[in-house]
Amino acid sequence: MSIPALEVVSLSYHYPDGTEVLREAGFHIHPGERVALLGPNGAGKTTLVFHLNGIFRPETGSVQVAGLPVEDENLMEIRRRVGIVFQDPDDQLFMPTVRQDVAFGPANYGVEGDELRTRVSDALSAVGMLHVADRPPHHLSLGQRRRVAVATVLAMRPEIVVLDEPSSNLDPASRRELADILTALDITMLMVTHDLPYALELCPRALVMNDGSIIADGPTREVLSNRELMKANRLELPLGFDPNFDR
Amino acid sequence: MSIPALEVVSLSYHYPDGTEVLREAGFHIHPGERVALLGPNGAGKTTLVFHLNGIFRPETGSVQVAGLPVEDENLMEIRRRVGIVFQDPDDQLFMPTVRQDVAFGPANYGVEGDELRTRVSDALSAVGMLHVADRPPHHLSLGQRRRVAVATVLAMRPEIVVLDEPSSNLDPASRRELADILTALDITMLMVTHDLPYALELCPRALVMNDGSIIADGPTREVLSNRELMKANRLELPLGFDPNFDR
Amino acid sequence: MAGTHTHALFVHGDSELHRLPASTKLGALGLFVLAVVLTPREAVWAFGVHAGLALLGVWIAGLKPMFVARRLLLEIPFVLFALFLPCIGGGEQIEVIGLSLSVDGLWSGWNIVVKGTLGLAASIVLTATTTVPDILSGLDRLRVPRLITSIAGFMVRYLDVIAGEMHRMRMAMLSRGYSPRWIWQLKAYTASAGALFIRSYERGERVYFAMTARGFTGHMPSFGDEQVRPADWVRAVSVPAVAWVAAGWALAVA
Amino acid sequence: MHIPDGFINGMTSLGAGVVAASSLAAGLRRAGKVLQDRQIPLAGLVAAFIFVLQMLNFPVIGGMSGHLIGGALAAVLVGPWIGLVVMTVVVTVQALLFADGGLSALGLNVINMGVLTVIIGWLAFRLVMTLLPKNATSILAAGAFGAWLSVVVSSLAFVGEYSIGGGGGAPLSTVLAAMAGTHALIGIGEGLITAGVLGAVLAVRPDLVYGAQVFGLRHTEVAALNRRAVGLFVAGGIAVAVLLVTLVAPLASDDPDGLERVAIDLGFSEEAEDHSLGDSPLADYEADGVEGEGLGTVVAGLIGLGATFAVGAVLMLGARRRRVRVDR
Ligand SMILES: Nc1ncnc2c1ncn2[C@@H]1O[C@H](COP(=O)(O)OP(=O)(O)OP(=O)(O)O)[C@@H](O)[C@H]1O
Ligand SMILES: Nc1ncnc2c1ncn2[C@@H]1O[C@H](COP(=O)(O)OP(=O)(O)OP(=O)(O)O)[C@@H](O)[C@H]1O
Ligand SMILES: [Mg+2]
Ligand SMILES: [Mg+2]
Repeated sequence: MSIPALEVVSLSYHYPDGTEVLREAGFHIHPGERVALLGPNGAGKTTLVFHLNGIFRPETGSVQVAGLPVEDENLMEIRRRVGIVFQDPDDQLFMPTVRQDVAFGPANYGVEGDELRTRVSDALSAVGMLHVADRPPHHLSLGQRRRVAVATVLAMRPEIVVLDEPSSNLDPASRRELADILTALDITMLMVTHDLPYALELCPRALVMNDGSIIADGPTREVLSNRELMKANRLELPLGFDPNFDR
Repeated sequence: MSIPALEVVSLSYHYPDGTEVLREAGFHIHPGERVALLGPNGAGKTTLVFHLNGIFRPETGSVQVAGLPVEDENLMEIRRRVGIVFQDPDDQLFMPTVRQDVAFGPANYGVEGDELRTRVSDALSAVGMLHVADRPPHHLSLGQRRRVAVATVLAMRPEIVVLDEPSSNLDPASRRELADILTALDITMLMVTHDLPYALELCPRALVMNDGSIIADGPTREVLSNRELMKANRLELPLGFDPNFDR
Repeated sequence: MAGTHTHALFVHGDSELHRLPASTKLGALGLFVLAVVLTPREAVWAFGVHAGLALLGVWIAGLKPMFVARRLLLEIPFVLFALFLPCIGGGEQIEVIGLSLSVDGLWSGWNIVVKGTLGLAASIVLTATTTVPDILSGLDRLRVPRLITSIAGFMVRYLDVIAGEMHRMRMAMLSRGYSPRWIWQLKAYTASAGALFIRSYERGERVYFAMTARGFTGHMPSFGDEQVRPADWVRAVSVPAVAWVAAGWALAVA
Repeated sequence: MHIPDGFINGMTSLGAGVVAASSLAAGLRRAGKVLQDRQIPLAGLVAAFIFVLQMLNFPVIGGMSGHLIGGALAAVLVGPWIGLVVMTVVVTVQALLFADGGLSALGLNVINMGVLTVIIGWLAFRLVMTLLPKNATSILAAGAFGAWLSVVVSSLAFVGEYSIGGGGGAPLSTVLAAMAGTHALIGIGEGLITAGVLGAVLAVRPDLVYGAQVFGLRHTEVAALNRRAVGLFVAGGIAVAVLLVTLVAPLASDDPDGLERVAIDLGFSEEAEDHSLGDSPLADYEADGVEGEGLGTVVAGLIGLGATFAVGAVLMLGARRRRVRVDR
């Protein structure tokens, strides 16, 4: 038995204003797995994501990354291993230029010189944004910003990537290109998405979250074929889409 | 011949930092039409939207709303008629509570008392967000914020709604519910989207924008069936989706 | 600093003071503070009257004593200064438990502490019973120039925008292995202050666009505007009136 | 620096109120002409930004910290007239909504932190700009100098007010020495931050910097922004600070002894006012064991400056090493 890449045990959390968001959420992901996290708006997915690298701390329960508990002394190490692409690219980008923004993460871990330059241009070419490298990120279109946000995480070469709706605001070709990048990466991945065909394409396994708990866990195709489950969690396949078609 | 609800004539624009974004873009929409605006990331769609109610002013070219040119003396009137749902809900929501935010628009036009209250609760129930009416908008999940953003525009009862990627970050059920709300409205509509099946479902006509110009205009089904056009503009239909299937 | 500090000063409630129109409360506060400041420092009894009035305000507003006490801490540096005045002042000296203290210094210290505390307490009562938008529209009604109140209104709104942007930047930096150490503080401070300004500025610009898109013309719409009746003014001003009587009396005697 | 009620007597406060109101009226008249609809929210944003910067502390030396006043920054960003209005709004909102600074002392606070810092900051900025080549580097240098000078002048104004309407008790010379010394140091922080913010804004949106518009700077010229400018200017600022401490301090200190000095430091030094880094409220820039009063202050001031410079140097070295080096 390998150590889980990510292990979340009965996690609870409420926001300072009293809203209870996570209620005993728990799951684990093994190294190399690609898992989709599905669920309605307001289910607590983003809040859960914020726990995975210690931005939020569990009230009860625990989070472990490759056996390391998310605690002060491990934070630097955990943040090197877990790369998070935030749901809102404006949360992710803060440096004066795109290039500096992508370099920020690796530079914090001591990468410098040529190595740093290569990493930055590799990451930016992977998302097709090398030509905007010297522009300020907040002067890009929303879709462009989302691609740069993905690059900032790729440049850190994390072992686990967590993506919070990476495909929203992307044009259809970029959406497919992103899927190609992600499948080529061969790392552990947790992806929050509302795009069910995308989830099916990328992730063999799916978790369903509602009202702060994980209420289903299984092969994505099975989850998407379970009528009651889908209906109870505001999940619907697009008109004319059959999860069991053969690709 | 009726006066077009929206008429854009050879519009050009560049941002203060020098980026040229719109180049002679032009089109018109007749009252009651529902039109999709498609195109790759960075094409200039959002920038175009900002011209439709005078937030940005044309450098060359002109914009007319129901025959009224977008000029200082008509601004109030034009903004009452044209409601815009911004691409980023954080730009749209700014009041301390959701209720006040939804009331802001109608209150600016002198609606008050019971009438104001009804409008607010109608708009919030239409998007299923009445239960968060007294919470601050920035304490909502991104999908919830997007729904409230739609409500702020519905509450103004505009004649034309312009929606900039309204379905992104919405869970699948909300996406369908939004489609139902929009089709029931029976008003003139321009919708920017990267979700092509959604465009086909809602809008009989589609415009394609690339590099600042409108380069195609026709029935959505035809646009989506035109292989070369689609490919040249980074548009792709999802795997297994046929635009000519019969609904 | 993250979050909504602008709302943290207000205490929800439904007291008489909460219900008074903001303009009358502002007027009363100004009059009260002026009376306190003009009272001669030797008139200790008059400060007793003022303190009684301030406590009355706290009691009517239904504020918790701990809340007021905590907010009073704002004054500490000046209290410290006041405490040292007796030790360093010149002139006539008196002996207190072995220390030689200046009489004039003692009076000066007392003067600073008592007036500062009373003024602060009165302000706390105002901000705890009046929301920020109400204070702004109250200023409007008191004929403060429009330009001032509109800029102040936007300032308050944008405080949240900036706080939000700061919070986002911080989270983003932490997530990518940033570990602030004191030595970097000034560097990080200036770098992020600059970035913060542009971010906030452009976000503020877009928020402003969104507001104008919904018919905003420079003034916030009123959601159920308050009425100011003469009776409200009478009630609000009754408190500072007592303070003025006390101050006037003390001045006449002195 | 926010003066509470009762610190300065009633008549002086009222007089200051009148002065503040009339300069505000002048500012409003001039600003009203330039402020179109669109700029009002942006003025509000600058006000909010300065308010936030005032709440953040930066370290000066020895556990002492200061915070930005921001008047000079506002003047260079939005021009002196709007700047004056903006700073007045900031100080007023602090008094009314946050109970920071007494209501009766509002006029005093507006003069010290609004009117004076904006006017001095702007005049110094213009003066330096006329002497230097018209480029982005000069804007930073001029802005930093204006900021530094505005802080020092503002602290002297405080002393002036104290001498007119203070309750007495503390010898004036002591107050003057402590204020000028402390603020010559804090002013360096103010200058650095002002230059840093201006540099960042110039690099991306030069159209937002009024001071650059006045001197007709265009986008391309700004792009050639020289990073060493800030460093160079820090050196200049320190030199001036040394001069000031050497010249003013001896005149100021007639007969303070150690205890008195500490008392003043306790009461006045900025760090005591603020919360976050307030571990050691004792601003220990008084050199122990140096007798001869004027001399003590000077030595203390110089040691303080040396320490500041050392910290600055370490900081810059470290910053260079850590800097994200990807620029071609
Ligand atoms: N800062 C906050 N303060 C208080 N409540 C919050 C805050 N942020 C989110 N919430 C609430 O917590 C719940 C979960 O929010 P979260 O953002 O985790 O949802 P989500 O599953 O990511 O939704 P979406 O699909 O819309 O992004 C929601 O009910 C939301 O209103
Ligand atoms: N504030 C700005 N300053 C300078 N350039 C900008 C700014 N905003 C956008 N741009 C540039 O203008 C172009 C068009 O941007 P716009 O936001 O209109 O694209 P879009 O079609 O809406 O794209 P998306 O589908 O990604 O939202 C892009 O190349 C973008 O980089
Ligand atoms: Mg989310
Ligand atoms: Mg867009």
